Amino acid sequence: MNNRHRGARSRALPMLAAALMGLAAGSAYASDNKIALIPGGPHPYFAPWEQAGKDAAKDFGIAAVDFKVPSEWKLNLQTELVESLVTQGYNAFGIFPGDAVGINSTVEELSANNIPSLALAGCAQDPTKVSFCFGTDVYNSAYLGTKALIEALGGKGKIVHLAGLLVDPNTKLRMDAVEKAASETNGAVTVVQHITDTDAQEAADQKINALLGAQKDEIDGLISTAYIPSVVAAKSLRNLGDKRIKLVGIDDDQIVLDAIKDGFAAGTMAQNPYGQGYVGAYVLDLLASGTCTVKAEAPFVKTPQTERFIDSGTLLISNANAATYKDDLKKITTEIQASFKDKYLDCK
Amino acid sequence: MTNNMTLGQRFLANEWSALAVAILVGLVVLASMSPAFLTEFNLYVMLRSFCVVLIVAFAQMLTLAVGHMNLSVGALGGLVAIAVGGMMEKWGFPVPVAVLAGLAIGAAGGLINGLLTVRTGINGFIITLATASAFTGINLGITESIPFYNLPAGFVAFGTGRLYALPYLLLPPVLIALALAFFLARTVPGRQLLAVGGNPHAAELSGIPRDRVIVMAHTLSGLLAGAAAILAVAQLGSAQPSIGVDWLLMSFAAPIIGGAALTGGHISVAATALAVVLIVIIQNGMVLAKVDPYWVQFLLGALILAAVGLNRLRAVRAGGA
Amino acid sequence: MRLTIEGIGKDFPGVTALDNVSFEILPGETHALMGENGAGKSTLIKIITGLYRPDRGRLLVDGRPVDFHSPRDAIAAGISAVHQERNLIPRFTVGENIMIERPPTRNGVIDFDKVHAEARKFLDMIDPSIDTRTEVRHLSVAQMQIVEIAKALSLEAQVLLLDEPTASITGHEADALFAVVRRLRDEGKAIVFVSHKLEEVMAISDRVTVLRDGRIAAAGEPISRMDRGKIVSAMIGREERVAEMGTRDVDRSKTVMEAKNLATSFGHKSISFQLHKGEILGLYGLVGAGRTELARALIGDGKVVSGELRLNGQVVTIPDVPTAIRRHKLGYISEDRKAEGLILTHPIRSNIAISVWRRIASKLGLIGRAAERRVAEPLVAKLEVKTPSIEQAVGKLSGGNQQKVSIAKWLAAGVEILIIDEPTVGIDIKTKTAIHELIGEITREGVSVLLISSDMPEMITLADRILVMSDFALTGTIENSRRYEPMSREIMGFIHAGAEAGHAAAATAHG
Amino acid sequence: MTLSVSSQSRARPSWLAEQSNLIGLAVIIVLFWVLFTSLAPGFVSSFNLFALSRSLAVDIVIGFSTMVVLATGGMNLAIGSIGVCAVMASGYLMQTIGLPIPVAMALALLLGAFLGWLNGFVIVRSGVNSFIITLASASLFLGGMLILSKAQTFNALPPEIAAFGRMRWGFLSPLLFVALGLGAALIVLFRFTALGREILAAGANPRAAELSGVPVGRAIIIAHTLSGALAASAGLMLVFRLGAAMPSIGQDWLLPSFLAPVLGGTLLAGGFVSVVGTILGALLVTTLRSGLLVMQVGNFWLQLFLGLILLFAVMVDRYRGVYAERRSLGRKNPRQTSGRSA
Repeated sequence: MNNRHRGARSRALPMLAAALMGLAAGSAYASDNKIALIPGGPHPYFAPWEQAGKDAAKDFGIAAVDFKVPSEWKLNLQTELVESLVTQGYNAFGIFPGDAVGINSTVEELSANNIPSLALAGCAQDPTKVSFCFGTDVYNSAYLGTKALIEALGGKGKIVHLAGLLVDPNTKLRMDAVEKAASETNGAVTVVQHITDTDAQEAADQKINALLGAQKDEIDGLISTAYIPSVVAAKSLRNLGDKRIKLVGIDDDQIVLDAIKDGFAAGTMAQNPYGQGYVGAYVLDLLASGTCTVKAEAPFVKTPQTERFIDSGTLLISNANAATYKDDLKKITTEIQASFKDKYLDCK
Repeated sequence: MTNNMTLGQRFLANEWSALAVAILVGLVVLASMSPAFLTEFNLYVMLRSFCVVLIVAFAQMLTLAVGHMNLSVGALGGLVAIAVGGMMEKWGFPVPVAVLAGLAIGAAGGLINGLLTVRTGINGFIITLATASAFTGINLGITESIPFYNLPAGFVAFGTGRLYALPYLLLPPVLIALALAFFLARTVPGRQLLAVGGNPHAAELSGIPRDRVIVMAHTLSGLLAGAAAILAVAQLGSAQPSIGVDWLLMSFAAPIIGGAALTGGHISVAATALAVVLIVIIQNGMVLAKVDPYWVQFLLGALILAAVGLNRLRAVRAGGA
Repeated sequence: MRLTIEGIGKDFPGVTALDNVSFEILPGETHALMGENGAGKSTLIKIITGLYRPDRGRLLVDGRPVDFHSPRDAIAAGISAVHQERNLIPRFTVGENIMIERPPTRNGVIDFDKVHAEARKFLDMIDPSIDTRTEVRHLSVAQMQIVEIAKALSLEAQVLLLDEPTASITGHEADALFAVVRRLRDEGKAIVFVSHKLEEVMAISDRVTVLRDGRIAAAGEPISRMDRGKIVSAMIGREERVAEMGTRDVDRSKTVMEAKNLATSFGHKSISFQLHKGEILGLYGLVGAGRTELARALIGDGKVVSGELRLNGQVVTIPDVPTAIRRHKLGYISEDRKAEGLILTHPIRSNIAISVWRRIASKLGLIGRAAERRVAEPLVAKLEVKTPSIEQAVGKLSGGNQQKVSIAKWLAAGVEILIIDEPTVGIDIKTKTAIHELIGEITREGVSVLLISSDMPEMITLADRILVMSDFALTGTIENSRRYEPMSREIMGFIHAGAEAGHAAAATAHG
Repeated sequence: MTLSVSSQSRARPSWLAEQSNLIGLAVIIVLFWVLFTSLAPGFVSSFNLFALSRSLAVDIVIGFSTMVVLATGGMNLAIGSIGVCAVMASGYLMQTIGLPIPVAMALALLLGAFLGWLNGFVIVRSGVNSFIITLASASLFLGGMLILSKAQTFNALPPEIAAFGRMRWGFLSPLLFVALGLGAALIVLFRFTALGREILAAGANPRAAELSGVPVGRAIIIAHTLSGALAASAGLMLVFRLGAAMPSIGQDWLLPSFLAPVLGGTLLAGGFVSVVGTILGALLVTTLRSGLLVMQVGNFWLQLFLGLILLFAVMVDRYRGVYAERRSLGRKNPRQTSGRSA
């Protein structure tokens, strides 16, 4: 699982595609906006944002689209970073909220200084001043993933849900989705335990191995809705040499992909971080330079957190589409970007 | 005096008797509660998580021996972890070279702690709190919180390799424990270290170079923190900047529960090791019993207070020895 | 080895501990070093053993000048010492404590059998009954002292310093020690023997050096030419002006404090005495006799186990120090001014007003600096404390002025009974007399004083009556005739009466 | 940092010595402000000043929470845990029980004071070093809170909370005036009350204080109770700022809680505190934190800077705290001087 090299290899493809699109659009704006893409903290999931920002800056002629990371997963560090970037002249922000509500007071201040902001990859809790939330429909993704696991189990058995940081706004939604999918089998499939806070390497390693060690025979399936537990679970099952327990993970880490290939995992729910970064930057640039505003009655999706949600796309990777899933994601990104303006924005 | 105590009194008097009993009770209860407890894989999982924690406890134990504290155990560990990871991934150092360099960095960190503490004569707590922040700063500065993922296969294999229930990772901690017990019991510097802890003024009057001994204790503590970090990198298979973040409480809990006197001069390698076993059993037991993981945090604090209370009781009963 | 002490001088803030001290210690002799408390004996020893550096003068070994930076250097040069306070590692075994300087090793590893064998060799010289494998923390105070001596012997040093070695060991252990001292002397070693006890010094030493107030009173006099009278007068100096205390009317009819066979947690069995209004009751005894412990029990810093304590006639029990001060108007000036008497970093004004903060605070508990100054300034003037300003931190004052501040503190608290422990230790002569007059004066204002001191002349100058304590028991009460010779002989008589009586009791009393 | 010459010259009273240290601190702060403003004009923008004032307020109160215990020569590692317990309690009381804000806040402060009292009581009763007791109680309190609250954030708090957090008086946050108010109260405590003097005396020389009739045990317990209440108020200030009661509050308080008082001149060995010093210390830390971010140094190197500053401050404390004693003992006195060793 070498995140750095993967980054390089995977950059080649989108660069090429983006260059084509940029030419097609032919409407490079020479805008002097400075846009910041800010995750909740250091985490491999957000790595593609850096490249997405560079591509968007090139394709849409934006002065700067920078990827700035707080040193730890702490809301006050993220808030401090945002406040400091405002001081440094950044005038548009794509933020993964460290806390769904905690972020709103910062966003309020940004909009008071008429600085637009978007919630990317994770939503802020309504009422919020973010223009809209553009990310994976985590609820839907977890639901589809659990359905895929139930299918792999043949419709019955006991499953354990490996979830991310409790402080992450999406975790609660994912836990509800897993419960809903399991309840639809009215008793055939039961959720034995939600193990939370496993989105850090050491905690994941310790908890997942302890779980498998202690309850290996009583579990039939694992649904992981966080990046790191998916990787650790794939490694542990391979180490155990156990193909009985089915695993459906999330994200497309090489170890998880290899586990699917070798039969230790049934599949994984891919998300579209690159698209979130790329389209996010594109929209923020339009909002910051005032050329467009968000349509009030745009076709947003309603979720438990917010009424203005746009899905950045998700799909199940299994043996069938393991080789081609990247192109499918690319198609999704280009479709969203191309149709975004007339679907969601009113522009001068 | 001690010579007329019966064997039973002698057994109860020493530190690790209570721990041994607690561990036995724990094992029996958990084995009966779930058959999976004694399976090969679960024993392997427990032993694996035992290794790193034990060396971290030894690192703190050495500074407690001279009556000092080392708050930079975790931060130094994190720094050594990314240093070793970086050396192996970025500069392609062979594993033994990277490991030795890592240990050297750990020792150097400990040496800095020792020299600063002795030179300023200030309580080790504040100095190591400051150096802890400095080490973390260097760590984050270099890595920007991005781990080093692809480490040499052999090194990672060592982390996950096992012989039935015995992880390869167990070898270094066992060797370190034996070496430490021997060092403290039979070598001159080891005894001097305990002497300085027991009665610093008396040690100085007896010609023991007190400052040098304190610096030695901190240096060894840093070295062990480095060793623990290298094991953690092997275990996780990647050099995470966050290694060591949650070591502080554990590094104090085990030696104290193992009867270490806070004023220095009295530590027990065996009791500390047993204390770590007890803590690991509790943690594993709780996952088994599907208990909320936050109870571990709560129980650790309770165990420390219980151990401290027990020590006070034993000291008062023995006539304020 | 010949050790020459040449022109040694040492200063502490406000007091010269040693001034131009010169004498020689010759091989093959027992050299006694005597002097009153605070004469500079232990400071000199700390310089010889490398713990302190001299401000002036130098040490020479066989004529060559030496400079000791730490005890290690002194030990290397062949000088070892048994200090007054305990210097053993509690959790190490007796054998290991004895051989701690250079434990015998076999190929790099400590050979414990050899350690215990060697230790056994030195221990048998004094007391074969101690097992080398028991941990020191399980030993009695007397046994610890023996282990300390054995440790010094194990260094095979050429010069062995023994600081009050017989303070807490019994008669027959002392005799065994003296036999060893004689044997070492015959082997050509030099033994420096520091002691208060005249007859011990007369019995075993060849030559004696006497220090008085940091200066040489007698340097290396052969014992044959010195008799008891000469030593005592050298120690206290004939011409010292015995402060003529003004007439003090002691109201013997009114008893302010009475103890009836008190027993304390420190080991006193049954202490009975009476303190009258305006009286200075002396409590004399040697180091370790239990006087400070008695004071601590009386003020509630220790526990009175049984017996009766009456203040102004009523039976009282004192749970803690604050109650002793506030409710019973009982104060205590500790012997260790720095550690237990004053708060060095705080200004004079707070140190004096400390025990009355609650009283002078307003309803809301507020005190301004002015309130403290109102309490402190009159007393600083009355007691003539020399200080640039009342804001001055007490740590910067001389020993004498610090003691005045302590006394001012208790006067501010309006105590009726004041226990003073070693009032003039480490204080220069001029201020010493001033403090004696001060103590006299406060008794005239109605304060009754229990004076603890091991400074014979001070006791005879100040006390109206003198209780003699030895080994945690009162062995005699003497009316003070203020004539030095007869009084000191009578006091020493009671000391030894106590010592003999104590022999049998010593092993059990507080072992 | 002008090293005060007072310990050498005897004449000057200590008052001036204390001020010289504060003046030194103030000069350094001004220098940094000039530096950062020249590098990034936005540094003195109303937006940044407001943000600075808010985080400064919290840092000051965290510094006070440790300062109060440092006065007794002890330490309190549980301020983070006590803070988060008060935060979650206030969240529970407001969101689940629906109590009015002032009542919930008061009860949360009471809880903080009680937990502080618990620390003090156990320390005095057991006689064990305050480091170990508060280390253990830190994990006890945190564990207890996490168990009860399942680490769920209370984010449906009444809107007035977040509104107050965003309120502006001029370009400063009202939270700063709350912090300065607490500072004024502490100045009165330590300079003008008997209790304050007793706490300082208990810290400077507990044995001498005891023998002078100061109830040292009581003073230590009260100091820890105060420390708990201050930790709770720091936590509640963060609730106002974030508009939510989150379980992750307080985990990184340990270093700043020592930096502010020690930089400001509070002695580690106990016996002397400087309230104004702690405020200036906190201002220096906040200025550096914000300045480094603005200078694109990136907050990754921030930890290194804070560590080095604490080391430097501790060195200076070393000379300020040591008294003439050092020279009177002839050779360098034993290393572990009045410093409260473990």
